[in-house]
Amino acid sequence: MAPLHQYLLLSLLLFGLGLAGVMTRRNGLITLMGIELMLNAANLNFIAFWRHGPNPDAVEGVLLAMFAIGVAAAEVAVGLALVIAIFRRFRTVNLDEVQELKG
Amino acid sequence: MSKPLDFDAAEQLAMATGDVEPEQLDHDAPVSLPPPGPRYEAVPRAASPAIPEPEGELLEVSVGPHHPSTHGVFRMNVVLDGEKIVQLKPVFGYLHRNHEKLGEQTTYLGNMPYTDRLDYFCSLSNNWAYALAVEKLAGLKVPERAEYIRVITAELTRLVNHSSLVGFLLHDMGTMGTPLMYAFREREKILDAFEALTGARMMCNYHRFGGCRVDLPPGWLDQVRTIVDNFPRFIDEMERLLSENEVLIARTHGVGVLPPELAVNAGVTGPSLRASGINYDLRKVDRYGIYDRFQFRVPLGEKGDVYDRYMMRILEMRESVKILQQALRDIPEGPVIDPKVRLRNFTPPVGEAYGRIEAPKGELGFYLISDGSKKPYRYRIRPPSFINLTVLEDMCRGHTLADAVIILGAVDIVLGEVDR
Amino acid sequence: MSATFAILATWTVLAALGAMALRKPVHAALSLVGALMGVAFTYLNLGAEFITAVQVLVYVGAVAILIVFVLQLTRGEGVEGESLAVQPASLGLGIALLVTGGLIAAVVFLPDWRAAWPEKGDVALKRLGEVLMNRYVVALEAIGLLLTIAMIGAVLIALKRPDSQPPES
Amino acid sequence: MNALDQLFVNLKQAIVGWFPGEWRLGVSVVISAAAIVGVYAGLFAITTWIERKGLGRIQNRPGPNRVGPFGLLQPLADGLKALIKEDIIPQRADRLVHTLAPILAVVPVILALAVIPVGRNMVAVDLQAGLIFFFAMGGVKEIAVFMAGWGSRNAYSLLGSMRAIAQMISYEMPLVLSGLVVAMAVGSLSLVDIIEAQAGYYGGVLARWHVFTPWGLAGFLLFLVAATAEANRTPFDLPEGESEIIAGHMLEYSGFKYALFFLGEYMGLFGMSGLAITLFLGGWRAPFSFLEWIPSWMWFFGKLFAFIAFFVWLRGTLPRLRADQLMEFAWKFMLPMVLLDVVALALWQYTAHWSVPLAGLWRWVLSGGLMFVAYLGLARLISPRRRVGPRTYRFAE
Repeated sequence: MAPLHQYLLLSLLLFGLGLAGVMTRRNGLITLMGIELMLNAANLNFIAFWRHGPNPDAVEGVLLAMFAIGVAAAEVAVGLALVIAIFRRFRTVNLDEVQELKG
Repeated sequence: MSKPLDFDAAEQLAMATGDVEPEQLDHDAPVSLPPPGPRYEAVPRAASPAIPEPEGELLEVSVGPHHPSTHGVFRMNVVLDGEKIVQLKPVFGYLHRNHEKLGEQTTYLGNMPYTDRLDYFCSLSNNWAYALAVEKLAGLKVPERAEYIRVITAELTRLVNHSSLVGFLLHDMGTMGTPLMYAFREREKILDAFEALTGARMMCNYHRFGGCRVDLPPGWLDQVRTIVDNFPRFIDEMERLLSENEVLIARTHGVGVLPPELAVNAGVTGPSLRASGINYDLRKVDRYGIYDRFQFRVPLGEKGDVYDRYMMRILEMRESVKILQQALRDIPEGPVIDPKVRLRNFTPPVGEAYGRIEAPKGELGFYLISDGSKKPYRYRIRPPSFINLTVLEDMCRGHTLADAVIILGAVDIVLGEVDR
Repeated sequence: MSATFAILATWTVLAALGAMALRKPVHAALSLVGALMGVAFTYLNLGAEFITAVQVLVYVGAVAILIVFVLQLTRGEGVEGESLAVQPASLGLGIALLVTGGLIAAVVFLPDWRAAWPEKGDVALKRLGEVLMNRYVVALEAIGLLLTIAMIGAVLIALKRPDSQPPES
Repeated sequence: MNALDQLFVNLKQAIVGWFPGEWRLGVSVVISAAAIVGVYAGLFAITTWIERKGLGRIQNRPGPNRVGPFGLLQPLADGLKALIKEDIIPQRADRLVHTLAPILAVVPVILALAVIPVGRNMVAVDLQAGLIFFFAMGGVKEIAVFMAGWGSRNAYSLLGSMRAIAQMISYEMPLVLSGLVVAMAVGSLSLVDIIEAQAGYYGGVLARWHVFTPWGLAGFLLFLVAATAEANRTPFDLPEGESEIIAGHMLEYSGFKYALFFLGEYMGLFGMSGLAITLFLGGWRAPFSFLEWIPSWMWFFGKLFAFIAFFVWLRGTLPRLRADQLMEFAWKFMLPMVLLDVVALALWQYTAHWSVPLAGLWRWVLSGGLMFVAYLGLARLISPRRRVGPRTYRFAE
């Protein structure tokens, strides 16, 4: 097992990549995937801190990661449903082209 | 057109050669009418409905020509919305062999073996229909024993066809060929009998105008009797395995419904038509051959879906067994062919004739125009498979691709006959 | 740095890079699967096998599949053009770099992260279950409720309405 | 007897013992991995033979009988053919995705097989969360199916893979839930613990397998159906439904890649059967106390062969369902039944310490009755006969 800060650096790289994807890609699906990467980075932190934490009995890190995965699943379901709805309406999944706010 | 049609000259020629008497040109003889029933008015075929707004994009799939379940080289251009069929266009002709033109280039007798190759599952029925057309053309009489043999061979052919069809249909539903193998076991026995009788298992070439080619070999009737007596056991077995099967019911009920109006208007015949509830069986309507001597019933479906078409086959097999038992009991001794018929130099009088029989797949008709020469002037076939196939799109629309496969399977086509 | 971790980290970062940078959405999605698997094996490397299994089950088995399904449904195969969500592209990249750089600096320069805490054994699944069912039962139920609501909401959003017509343009 | 039972365990320990200390862990892992791959690949070869022979018997034909005695070398010939066949990649295919798919179809299945105990002390990896790990690896297979379908650039492949994925996702729910019922009863996700919990005998004779309890019987049947669907076997073999979409996602594959897909399929079948054995049929335990002298690994593989025979029988008998009927069955029948099975288990556990007369009988009536009534109700609900009713046929004279 590697030292804690290496896990944190890996998680940061993942977070940065996800953020860059969300910022620069215009495909709604890839944006969602970027968000997933960022959530994964956060989860990696939870687990790394849990593993390296001082309290040997604590399970909160694992629990938090589990809850985060659950929330992520819910978020993806809704997000993808939105993508489908947007595609139905505008025939595109490019976020740029979806600029109408009315109806 | 190779030469102009000159009826008078041809007729005179025929009369001069003394082959036939003029009164035997009975193409104007009244044909029996279909039985009374609801009158179906001809309605123009509905135009293909507009394709509704699809969920995603439409997917165009070419099913065939080497798809495992198109029963030969047949293609369906299917437009799918998800899994639903919105359009289906049958494409055929891959097996086109110029059959009708070939028939016009050979003698009447020389064409007989070609008819075997039409619907290669039912060569004996094809032979009979062709022989019937030529007999009508030349006004030949068939000896009693030959008529019985014809009925026996034709009904055996029906057993072969229907049992194999049930097997193929179930194979299309994905049974890994178990019912098919059971059906083929019975088919083998019947084909053995055909081989004993005609020397060939599938391309029998047995019927002749005015009778049959040779008399029955010794012991043949007993062989057939054994087959026929054991056949109901096979049907029972098949029904126990299939008719009550939950999956089969789920797959076939309400699938590919053919409304009776459409069936009549499209000229659908055979079990498919009767599955839609229309009482039309040429054996009862025309009473060709000696079918009026036998007691049998014509099963009729009520919904016209694939399950009804499947059940039609099963029930018709049971009726065929009844006919066979009666025919085997009553078959007389005597000649099997009219000795006056000169097969080699056969020259019918000028005229035209249409001979049709209830082939296992539907109405099989041969239309012949004679100009008095040794070759038919025009030779035309009404193939049941081909005409039954025309309603394929109407039956498939709105169903899934998996349903299209079994709907096609239940239509019962043989590509040799569709493409000719 | 152990060899296992080095391989895992390289793999994960490369796959994540692919997921964000590849032009074809399907390739990106498959690359995302690789990144998620990499994260899962990093969990295993950290000794959290239960979370590994859950990660694979939920992310690879469900989320990634859902994404490729939607990709197929929306035919998102087109190669992207120049237009970007944040204009210009360098601005978006800059923001991302700035945030990441700041966080990396925090990790590297704050010595606390490097403190050597004692090693410990794997968490007993039984204990996890007990905690989940006692102290965090409300949170668990909340997650369950959230998932249910999300599912119903997703179905309602994605449901095809007969009157939904594409706008005339 | 004990020596035979522990033959392979001792053998492995002896081999590991030859190596110096720091090597031992690695050697142990390599031996376990080699054993899993070798044994299950051999089983794959035997199974193809059994399947073809069995189908042959069902269909009144001899089956393979040319290569070797009784056609026993047929798998060898098949493998050789697959190896030397040309490997075709369609021109428009996505080469990388197309090539990776068959590999990804096999690897997770082998990983999943590693957690299944095949005998006393014979398990490659005893994970704490072995059950969840197994299901997780099943999820990875879906990605392989998608890659194969999408990477081939063929309408049939895409259609087939989408079908396959939809089916696998739908049946994963009842599969995982029926597995979790057992985990609930045992209180552990470790497969070794689950087998441990099925130790002992009713009345000193009949084993205390989970299948001999009402919730276990229901769970076993539900698991079996879901496993059939998950392993793409008849009547749920739509993903490769030969008569409809030809070979589905495997359509554009040839040669060894195609063989790899089949290896994956069959190993998946072994995995599912092995899990069913582990969860409900006592794993490597004997069914009766007087049969304990038979080595434990023989019991496991004996049960596995029984499952294979069962699947062959199904394949030779049943037609295939349609995609929408398959989904309907999963969501309207399997899922509620599995959820009710959790309730049945709760009833069973709750009444464990009852002190009324005939307590055992009452537990059965309560727990089993719930499942039976639910079955009757739901089966009526989805039965095709309810919708169509019996048919009568008219006859014209």
